[in-house]
Amino acid sequence: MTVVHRSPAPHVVIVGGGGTGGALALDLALRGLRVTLVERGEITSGTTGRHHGLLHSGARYAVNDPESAAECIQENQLLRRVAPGSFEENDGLFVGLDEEDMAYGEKLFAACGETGIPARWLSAAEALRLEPNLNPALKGAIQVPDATFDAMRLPLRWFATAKAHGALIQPFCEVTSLIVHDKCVTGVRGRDHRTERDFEISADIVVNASGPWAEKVAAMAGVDVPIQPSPGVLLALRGRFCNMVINRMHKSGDGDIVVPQRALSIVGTSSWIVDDPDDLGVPEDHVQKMYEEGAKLIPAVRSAPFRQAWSAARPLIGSRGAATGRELSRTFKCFDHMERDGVEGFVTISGGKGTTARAMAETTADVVCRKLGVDAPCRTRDTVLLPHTAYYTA
Amino acid sequence: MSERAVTPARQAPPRGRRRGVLGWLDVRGRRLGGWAFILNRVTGLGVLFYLYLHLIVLSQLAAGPSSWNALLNWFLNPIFLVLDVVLLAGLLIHGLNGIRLTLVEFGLVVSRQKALLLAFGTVGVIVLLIGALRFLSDVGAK
Amino acid sequence: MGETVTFRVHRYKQGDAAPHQDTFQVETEPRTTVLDALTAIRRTQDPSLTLRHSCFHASCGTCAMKVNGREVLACVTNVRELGTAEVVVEPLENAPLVSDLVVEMAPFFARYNAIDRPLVRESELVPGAQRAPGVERALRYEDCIECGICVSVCPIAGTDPDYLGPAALAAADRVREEPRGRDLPFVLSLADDPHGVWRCHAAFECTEACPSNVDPAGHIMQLRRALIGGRLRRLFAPRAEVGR
Amino acid sequence: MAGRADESGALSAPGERPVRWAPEERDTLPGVGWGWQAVTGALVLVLVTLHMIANHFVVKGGLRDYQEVIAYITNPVILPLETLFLVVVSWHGLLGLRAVIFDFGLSVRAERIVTRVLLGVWVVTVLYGLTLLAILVTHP
Repeated sequence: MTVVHRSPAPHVVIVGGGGTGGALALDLALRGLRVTLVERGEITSGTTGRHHGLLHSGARYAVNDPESAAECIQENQLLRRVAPGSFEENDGLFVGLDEEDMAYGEKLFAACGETGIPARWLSAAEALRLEPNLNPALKGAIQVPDATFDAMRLPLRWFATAKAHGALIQPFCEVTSLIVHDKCVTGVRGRDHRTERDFEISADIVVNASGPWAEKVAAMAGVDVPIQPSPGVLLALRGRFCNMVINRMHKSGDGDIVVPQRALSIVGTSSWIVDDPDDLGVPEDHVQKMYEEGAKLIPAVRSAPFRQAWSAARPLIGSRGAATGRELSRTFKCFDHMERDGVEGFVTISGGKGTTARAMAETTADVVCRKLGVDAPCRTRDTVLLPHTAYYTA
Repeated sequence: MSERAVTPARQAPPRGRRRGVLGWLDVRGRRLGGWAFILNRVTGLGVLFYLYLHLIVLSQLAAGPSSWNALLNWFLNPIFLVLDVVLLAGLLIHGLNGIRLTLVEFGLVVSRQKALLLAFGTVGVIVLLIGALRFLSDVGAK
Repeated sequence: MGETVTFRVHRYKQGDAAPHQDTFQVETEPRTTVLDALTAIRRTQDPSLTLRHSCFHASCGTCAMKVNGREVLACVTNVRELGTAEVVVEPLENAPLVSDLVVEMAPFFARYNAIDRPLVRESELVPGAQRAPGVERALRYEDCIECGICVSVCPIAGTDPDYLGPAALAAADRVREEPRGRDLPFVLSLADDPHGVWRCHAAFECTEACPSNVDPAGHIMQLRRALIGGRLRRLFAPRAEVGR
Repeated sequence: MAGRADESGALSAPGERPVRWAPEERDTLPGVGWGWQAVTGALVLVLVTLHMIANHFVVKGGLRDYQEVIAYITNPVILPLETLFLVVVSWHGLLGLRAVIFDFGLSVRAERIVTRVLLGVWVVTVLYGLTLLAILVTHP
């Protein structure tokens, strides 16, 4: 049976079922648009689900990337309101292990003040009372409102709520080409791997929210986006060593964070660059680095039983030829390809991080609505999300 | 605003997939407690079958001493004594597992349930050996 | 370093008359997991292979499947440690099949929704750790990762489609232990059903198979004890109930 | 731009899904629950042990002949115990059989029929056993 929708609401197709795509599906659905999201595999199977689950306070970026830091603290506070019950709200510590760290700590503390991140200096003894497994040689610590979330279950709440507002979420539907007429993208073609049958969906706007795959999807429309897949190795160890998120009090480096997760501890992360986000690998020396650096923060890391090591590809915005990805900003960018490349009906959102997925979606939805002439305000700032289980049962 | 169409939504309902009773025959990956579950059902059915057989045989008592005693001689045949051992094994498995289930399912001995299972298994084997010796010694006792 | 392993993978697409198995050869490294192998198959041999995965470290619970007949999380199942020249990969049991290795989780989560256990708990935090200033309650995620393995191994779920199941019953017992504002009498009434706790037959397969130390069978038995205790109290001291 | 629906479109949509856990109301009778199976099981365990010891372990040759059976069954302690054993063991056994039959996945209607039939079988079994006992006890 063929069902032709003749609704006046414009139809947006989102390519990519990560956190950004989910938040965008919700944002657009709440603004009254018709939304179809297609994802190659299971929802959150790309970068989103492999995240360590840190809800950034923004302190990590406060010194070098105040723009990202401000985004983070704003989203941090907002997400706790719209997704209650999805966070371990135990705060985080930046731990100083030597005089160099402590000097960085002074800059960090000041930068937190400037970007509006609540921060508090703790003595070594105070920090050890909060987290007895910390390296006892620490010099001091700064408490910041970091939190943790489940890298899959928080985004699922966007998907669940989007579905409840009429968005059609289609996992296992791989986009193989974009339908382009006269420099105008009018839909997507692909294959539903549940049935192994081809599909074709027409759209008023196609949004490319495929994270590190953004370059590949954009190429289907003949445009280039400067996305650099930059993977990092993460290490999961058996045993919960801390309740708070433990960060190293120095500029961003390898193995400088320990995130508690249920009865596991996650040590992250490293950074390098690849061309194919599907083929990452787990370099052995990076794993060893996680043990070494993680043990500097929490000595128990060194002898903790191994659970798994894996890689996740960040979708960083930058020019080709970056060395490690560390020098690239963690902020996000929305490309309207009409303005940039003269291709109508096609928008790419990329960059960013788990904490700012909702803000990325809001910015993108603003662009989409402006292009479609839809005048509707963003409602994801105050719409309390359905539980993640509703994604499966809705 | 231009009108566009979404492709029709079509999906066959997911295919039902459940282990079912035949799944009892799939031994891959089964652990001790799973075996206890299957054996409990199998021995239960076996013992129930025996119960009705037994009740039917007992009707010979109503027919008087001669027919009953004739039957007795027949039952002293070693084949029946071996079957008696099988019956005892079934009763032991079902009975001991029943005690285990009752204890565990009332919320007792839950944390040590595996030790309990192993202990009962050991007891069962010992009693079975004693019973088998007792029964099979009847082969010569006739 | 490379070592070739044969994977026999369960295949099914909606509309197929019956499932079948496809064979793939995969080069493995010492770290290669079953999930790595399956994603490699999808990348280099057959893009139509469908499977669920997300976190790659036993935290999301999506990549539960049967490997050589036993339910595991593919992401933490090392191929070489399996020690078999051929690895058979099948979807979970006791759940509707969507395609290939993907099962429909809606019935599972329908049960979870009914119980409505909070996702974060207030117990089993780091021993000796104090709460940070400004933190009202220290929290951590519940252990259950909702992978469906317990339901797949359960002999009762294998024959009773209405069984509430190990995961949901364990969640109900977590509500009993820490109600956190939930409607405990309602949750107990769901568990106290012919298809609830009383259906469990103590095979403990769920507890043995659980990849996240939830001990569903133990929770079911604790729940039974609490329900039996409640009944006995009502029997012997009916007045005492009135005040509650 | 004209609207267009593609015939080959095979996009899947959420179909009929069980979104709530609401098991069908099943036929329940007093005495068929798990607790009863445990109680009757415990009783059977005691009685079957007595039965086995009395009939197989303490008797010369392992089986009683006719006279011994009559002597045994007319014993005022044994008779009520064996009667109770008959009633309880058949209840426990048929209840177990019912559970196994239900494992095949029956409709509520079929389950009700099975329950009724097995209840009938139990009544017949008990009547048959009582008749047999009566014949033996009254036998000269």
